[in-house]
Amino acid sequence: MPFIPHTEEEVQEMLVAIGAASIDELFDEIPENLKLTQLDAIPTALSEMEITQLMGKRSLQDGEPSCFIGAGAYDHHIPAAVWQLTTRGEFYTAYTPYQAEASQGTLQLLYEFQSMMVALTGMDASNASLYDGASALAEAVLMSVRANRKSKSKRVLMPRTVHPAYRRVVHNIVRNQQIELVEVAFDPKSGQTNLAVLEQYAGEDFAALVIPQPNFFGVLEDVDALTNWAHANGALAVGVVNPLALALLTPPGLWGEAGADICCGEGQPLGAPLASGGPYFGFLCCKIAQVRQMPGRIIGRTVDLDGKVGYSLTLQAREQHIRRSKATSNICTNQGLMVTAATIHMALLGSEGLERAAAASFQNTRHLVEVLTAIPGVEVMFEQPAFHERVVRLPAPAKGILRSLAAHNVLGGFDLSADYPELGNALLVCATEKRTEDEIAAYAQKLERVIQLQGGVTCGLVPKE
Amino acid sequence: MPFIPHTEEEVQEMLVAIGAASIDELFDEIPENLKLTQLDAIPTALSEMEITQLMGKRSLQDGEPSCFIGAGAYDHHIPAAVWQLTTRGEFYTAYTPYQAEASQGTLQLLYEFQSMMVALTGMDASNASLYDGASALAEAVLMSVRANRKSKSKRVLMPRTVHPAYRRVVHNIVRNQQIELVEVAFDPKSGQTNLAVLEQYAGEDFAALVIPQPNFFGVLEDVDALTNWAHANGALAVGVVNPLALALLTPPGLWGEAGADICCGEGQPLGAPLASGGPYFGFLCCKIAQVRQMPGRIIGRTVDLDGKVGYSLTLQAREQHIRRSKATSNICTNQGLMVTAATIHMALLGSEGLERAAAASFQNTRHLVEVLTAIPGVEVMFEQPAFHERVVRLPAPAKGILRSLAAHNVLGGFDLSADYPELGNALLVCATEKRTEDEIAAYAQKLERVIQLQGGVTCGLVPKE
Amino acid sequence: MLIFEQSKAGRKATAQAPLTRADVSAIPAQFRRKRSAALPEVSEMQAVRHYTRLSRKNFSIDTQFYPLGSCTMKYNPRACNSLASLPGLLARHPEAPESHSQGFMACLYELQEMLREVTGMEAVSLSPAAGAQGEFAGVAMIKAYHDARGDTARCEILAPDAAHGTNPATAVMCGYKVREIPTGPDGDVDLEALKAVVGPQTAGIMLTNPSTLGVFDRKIEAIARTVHEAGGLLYYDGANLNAILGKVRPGKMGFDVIHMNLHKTFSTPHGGGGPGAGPVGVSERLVPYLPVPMVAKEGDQFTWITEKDRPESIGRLTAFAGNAGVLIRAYIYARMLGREGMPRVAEYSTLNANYMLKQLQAMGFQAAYPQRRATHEFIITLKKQAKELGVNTMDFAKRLLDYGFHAPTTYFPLLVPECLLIEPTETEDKATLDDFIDAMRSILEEATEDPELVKGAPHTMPVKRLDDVKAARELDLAWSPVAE
Amino acid sequence: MLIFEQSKAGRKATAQAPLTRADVSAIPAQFRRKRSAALPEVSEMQAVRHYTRLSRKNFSIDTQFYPLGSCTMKYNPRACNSLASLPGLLARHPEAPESHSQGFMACLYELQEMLREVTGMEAVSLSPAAGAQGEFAGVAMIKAYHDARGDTARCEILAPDAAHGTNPATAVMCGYKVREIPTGPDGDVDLEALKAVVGPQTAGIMLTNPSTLGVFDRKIEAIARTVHEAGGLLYYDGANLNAILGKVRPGKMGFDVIHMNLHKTFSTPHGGGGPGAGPVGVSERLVPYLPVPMVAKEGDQFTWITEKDRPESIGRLTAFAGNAGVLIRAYIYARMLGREGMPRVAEYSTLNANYMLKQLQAMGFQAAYPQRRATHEFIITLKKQAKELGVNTMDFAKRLLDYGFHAPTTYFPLLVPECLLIEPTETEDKATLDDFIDAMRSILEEATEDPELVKGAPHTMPVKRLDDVKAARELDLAWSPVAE
Repeated sequence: MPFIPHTEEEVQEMLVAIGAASIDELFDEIPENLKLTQLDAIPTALSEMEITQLMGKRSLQDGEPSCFIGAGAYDHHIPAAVWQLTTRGEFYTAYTPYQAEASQGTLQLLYEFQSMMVALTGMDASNASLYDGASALAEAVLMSVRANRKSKSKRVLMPRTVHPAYRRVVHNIVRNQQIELVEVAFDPKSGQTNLAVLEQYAGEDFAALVIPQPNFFGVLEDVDALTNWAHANGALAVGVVNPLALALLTPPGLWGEAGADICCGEGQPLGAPLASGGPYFGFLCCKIAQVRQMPGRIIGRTVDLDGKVGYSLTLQAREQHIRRSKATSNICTNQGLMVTAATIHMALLGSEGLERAAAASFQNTRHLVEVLTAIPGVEVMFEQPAFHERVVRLPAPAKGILRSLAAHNVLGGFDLSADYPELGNALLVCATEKRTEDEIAAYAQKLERVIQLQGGVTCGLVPKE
Repeated sequence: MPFIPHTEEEVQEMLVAIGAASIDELFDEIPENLKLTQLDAIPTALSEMEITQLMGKRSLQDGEPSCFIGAGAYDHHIPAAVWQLTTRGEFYTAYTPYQAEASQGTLQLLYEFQSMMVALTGMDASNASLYDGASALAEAVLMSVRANRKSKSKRVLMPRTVHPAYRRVVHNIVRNQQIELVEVAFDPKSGQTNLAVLEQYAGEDFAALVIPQPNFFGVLEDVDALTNWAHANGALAVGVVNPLALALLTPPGLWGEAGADICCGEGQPLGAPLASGGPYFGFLCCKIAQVRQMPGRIIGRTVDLDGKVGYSLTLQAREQHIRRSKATSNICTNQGLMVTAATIHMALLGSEGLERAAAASFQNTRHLVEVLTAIPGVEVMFEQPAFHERVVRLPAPAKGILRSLAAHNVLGGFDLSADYPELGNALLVCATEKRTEDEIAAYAQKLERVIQLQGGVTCGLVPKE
Repeated sequence: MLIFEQSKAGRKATAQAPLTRADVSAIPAQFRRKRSAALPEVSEMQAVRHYTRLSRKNFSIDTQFYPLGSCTMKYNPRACNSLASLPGLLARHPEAPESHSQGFMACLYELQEMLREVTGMEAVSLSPAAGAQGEFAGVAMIKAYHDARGDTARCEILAPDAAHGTNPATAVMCGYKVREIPTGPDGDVDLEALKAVVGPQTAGIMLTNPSTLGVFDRKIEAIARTVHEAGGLLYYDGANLNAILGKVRPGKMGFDVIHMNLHKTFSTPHGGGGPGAGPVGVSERLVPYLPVPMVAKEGDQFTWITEKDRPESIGRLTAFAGNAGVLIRAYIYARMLGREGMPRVAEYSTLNANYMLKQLQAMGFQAAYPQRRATHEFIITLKKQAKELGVNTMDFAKRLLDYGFHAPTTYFPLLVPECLLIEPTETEDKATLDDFIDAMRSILEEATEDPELVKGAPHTMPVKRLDDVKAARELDLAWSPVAE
Repeated sequence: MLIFEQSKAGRKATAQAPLTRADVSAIPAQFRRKRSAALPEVSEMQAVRHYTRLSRKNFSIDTQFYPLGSCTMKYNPRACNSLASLPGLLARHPEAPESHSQGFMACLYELQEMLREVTGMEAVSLSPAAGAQGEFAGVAMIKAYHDARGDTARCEILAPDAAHGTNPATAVMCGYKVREIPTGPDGDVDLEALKAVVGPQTAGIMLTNPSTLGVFDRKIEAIARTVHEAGGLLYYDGANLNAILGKVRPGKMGFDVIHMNLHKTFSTPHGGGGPGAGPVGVSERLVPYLPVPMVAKEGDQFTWITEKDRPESIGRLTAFAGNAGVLIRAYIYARMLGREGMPRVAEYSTLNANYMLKQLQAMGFQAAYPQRRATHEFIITLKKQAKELGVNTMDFAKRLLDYGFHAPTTYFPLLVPECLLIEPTETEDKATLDDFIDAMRSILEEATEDPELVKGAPHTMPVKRLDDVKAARELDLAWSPVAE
């Protein structure tokens, strides 16, 4: 019996102690007609060797292609130490640190995580994680509605430059609480949120303005102006940021005159592998004024009976296990292990290391775009400064081109046509620091051939000089 | 500076404390003309990301072929827990347990290892490892010469059925001490050590007879008769055994009337991956009478000042760091980490698990040989019972056939022609429990085609019914 | 000592980052931060040593018995971790095309199918990231169902008073009011009370069965009938699924929607607080509303089911496909258990719980529901000890830490005073249970003979009891170089 | 508690083994064991918990400062482990053909080349499995060289009295007699004494430079001349290579053969006692005798050099290619250090040692060679403390454990009474060195004020001082079910 240590002899001893004739008898309170007798659709057990062989095959099946997709998940180098430490049994198999005295390892680590996120974002406080960036944004929106005392509105301004999947997730999570997301258009030239469009809403009551940095196109938003606009109009400024980009970019706490009120984002670039989209982790930071509206676990530093420093879960009155229907959120399990990895990742890299990784990604994407736009018919779309993603216009629909590239084991980018039909044949590309010179050259070469074969350049486009 | 934590400021503080102007000055006792200025042949540093990419490529380059080679290294399933525990920093980065109080983890584990090896071999005592099976046999031979008080001989009987590389290693290690290895021929029918040939040496003075089980051909030796012969002739019986096979086979401690005196072998089948041949570990066990002649670390159970049970290195008077030129061996560093893995491996599997793995390997090889010998021109060579390796005769030289199979990503076995030219086109094949039905079928199919293409069956051989 | 306190400005002892610093001057200064973030500057060894040492301050399954009721702290097989961490699986981008996803999708599809079979539901979506998100999905589907029928007056969700806090919190997030149903003296839901409150305003009921009281609600079919007849739906909180895995199907009990905590029943690690995974299964009428993405099989190809295919779906709840790595671990575990292993989970976890209950009762501990069978967990109440000896549940819990055992769940469910909710799981052996029972016996003796010893516990942990009031009043949530 | 003591007969809680038991009745009963081996029968969780807990009873680099002189306990980069454990590398059979070995062989070849460059030798063989086997290979080559020239009267190997025990032990294994050379008062070899004993019987000399006394022998060139003129060869024990890596080449000093401890200088883990790797490098005249296998490069193909190619080789010393996995780790480390990183190893390890020496001297500890520079390690002698306070080196060593530091090497080299050989390595930061120095100061105070505290140390380890006499007299080397 895999994982079950009982011997027949022990079972008998235990049944005697219980006073039952068989294990089956222990289920005697369950109505007979409910009992299940067969599980035909479940295959019979595999030994560890057999599942190892099966998973070995499956893991090779998907071919580790050369990946130029970003779009919310980024292929950064993760130091080997990160996961060797994170998977130590003491981290990997511990529970939520309810018994603080027996959980000081996790608790101190989470306090360090919060401290690092505060350092990175320039905010006052951080929680100990939410599920992912998208659901973190949903929680940030809910939080902003609760926290904005000046506003009675349940409307939140949501730029169209925010990740489309994030916008969908926020909608799905907040709609039942009658919160309305008002979409803000972007400037088709710059790819930035259109301040002129925003100005139309001046004077109206909004709980918050969401501000992405960089935005989904990789473009840098004028976060100072947006933050100031929000505050001038009684709305909270809610940043949604790439934490690695923050190694180089102005932290939300310093945006505009007063800084963002809340910021959140996807923690994946800090030590989580791509891994098909999860587990990642969402982070959420805020000004101290909002901390009692923050959902999720929060760790505080305190002292024990002897005055010795220790760490414990704090502000639990916000949480569902204490507050039940009055809680700030229903969240219980968060993404502790991913935060463990992120904390170790940040400790290993330090600010210098994160800055270098961010700068290398910036440079690599710049180089990629240069090489791609040297191909006749391929053009860069938004001239505004970007971080490590950019939109390029292709001479033909991205879908077919991407399929051809995939056949050569290159994942060429994220097709924007479904989410942004107004952009035409637009492709979002990304080259992190891990993409090599050779991979970028191979991508360009293949793209050029694919375009030639598909006759893309003949569609009325003039080759560049 | 990777791995060097010093800041410029700290360096200056330290130099001030030392009273030196520069780090260079610390090397002022080294004659100037000896100092090195360039290391041109060493490439410049790689970041962890770069070496990760390089090693990723190299590791994929060798293609993980379907492997039917045994010949001293066996592809058994290793439970996932084994190396996840073994690489915990506390095991992975500890030193030899000289400070017993701060090394009880390693010491108790080694005591458990010794206990497991004693259980498996039926001997009285085990050391805590030697480098590998071959060098362990060399040490066993040296030990037998020291230990055999009845014999003054420096001659040791070495069957030709012992692994050829082992015989070479033993020769290389013992020859400078004027120890002579006398080869004992095998019976060309059974593949067993030829007792009749051995009988010719009856009455002569030998320090020991080496007894392999199974032997290099996978064939089971008549260990009882061999052990009895050795003892009858004043020689020690030195077993060289596959420890996984011992899960099923009579342990050396019970061979013949009195049992083997010493036994050794390659520990690789107990949790070490193939990994190009190492690190593996050699084990060495003996009767209690010989224990003071045993080389290598030995752990003993004892008590501390309070009478609490504890473990420490014992019988250190045998060792080089105490005894110097009078030591039993020069060994210092052994294969501690591999023994850690082996101990955990054995604990996870237990005797039942080891027996099943051994039985499955036995069955798989049997099946393989059946399938292969169904191919016209392929015949099994030694009819004597074997463990999980067998010799088959091919209709053409193995070398060319193996090369063709390798081109199809099948490693068909170990070519015996260099070591045993008398056997003709002989191939040693092995299918551990990890080789699947499909792999075995594919091997047979490919072998059949290769033989057909090479015209093997036309060489005067009659296809079998 | 914090990692920040080991930092030294200007230290760059890392091989982790790119060796040179690329030029970023093309990013205009207005966007760039003026000062580097104050992250620790340590060497790789310092980080390794620090976090290795920190880890050792934790209790965990790999080091301790952890009988935390309702949390199913069972052994997490190491193969699940190593196989889910194979390079090919870690490298897959969530937006990779289906052509480069078949290996991954095969695992997800098969897991969907296995969960369908074992729960008896019509269809399963794996995407919710944790139990609470699974609850959210479940209640959102109930709402979507009523809304789609124009049945919009249903504004109330019922939940027993013993329910997990996530139940009412979730109902509120979905725009519902919550009404509590009392528990009868035998631990089952008070059916008459339920009948009294159920009505046209009832959207549904959220139930755990076995409940958090450690008993199987024998009237579950009557409850289902009552709620269904009133037009409401039944939600199954899968937190206690371990108790009935392979023995009873929630679908058969009459539930319309279920969430499963894969980090409990399917043994993915808790990781110091997550990640989990909270797949949802539904009866036929809720299928259109399942959250996306899901995996379909067409011929021998696996394809994604997205918003496009399911226009009535409650949509996606995370950006991608949920906690994929957790799902892979659960898949591996399920395959190793197989058809024959699933019922054993329920059987041996129930055996362990009933054994512990009897042994603890025998030495004078009071069961909350002495007339009932324990399921995979059970409750003892220390109200007698609290009253007579002045030693309360928290004291027992803290003292257990000194004995090397993680404490059971304390003071939950709220309706049982001074309670310990004890869940041994099926992966613990009898000797460990006996050791725990012996420890409880010793603590009971200590509580009688030297109550201060117990009230001052723990004595052997890295810290003694912490000042939670100070923590909440004088908030110190982040290290700052200035404050030190 | 031993794992055996957690065993329960008949327990089969494993998914590790094949799920069924194949029939082995085709093996005749005479060959089969009658009773199963008495191995522990535990569940996967019990094994994981047991060995996790056991591991925590160890000091290690990942948890403690480990200034163990002559052992170079520096940080072992985690990337070396994870990359050497890539599935493709672990799966390669040692007898795989060259067509399926090019990735692996490329690493070995490049490592050979890097070691050649950094040692200044003509050729390198990676095959010896550890330092002592490297020594064996070195002395065996010296013997093969003399034998090949018919110079068979050379029966003596010289070694300084400060030499590692492996040196004389190795010489004896190669059939030589050993003659000790005394050390001069300044720590260098007594050149006159050497001249007095060198002669036609001299096969060679085994030297470490810097020596185990923590000083660089300034007269190394004169030593080399003396031995060479007598027809002997010079063997370099690479145990202390860390001190001069990238700064001085042993080849340039005049050595004919060198072994390197990759588990020291190239930072592969010590693993609780190994595995190591002990590659050997030689000057031109010894090239034919190098142990096999080695890797050659022909065009862009890598090929094996075996006995066939090198008929005069001393042959192979293990069955396959030595400790391949250790070599891969060293290769990865060397590539991460690179050309620029190698000399830094010597520089910062030397800086750390000299700093510690000065600080310890300043508080009254006596250096063994106060007039000399420390290299990467240094010796203090506690003979004054032992005499005046009755607190000896072992007491200091054990008390250091209570302070959370592994003890330095004690009572070695033998010629310095009551000595501690201290090697901090380059990977420790100043704060850690200062903490160690503070601990030494505290222990010195304790030794003065409360000597029994120090003599009774350690007080905080899992056990107190062990009865080694009992261990050796009443041998208990294996658990037995009967004895318990």
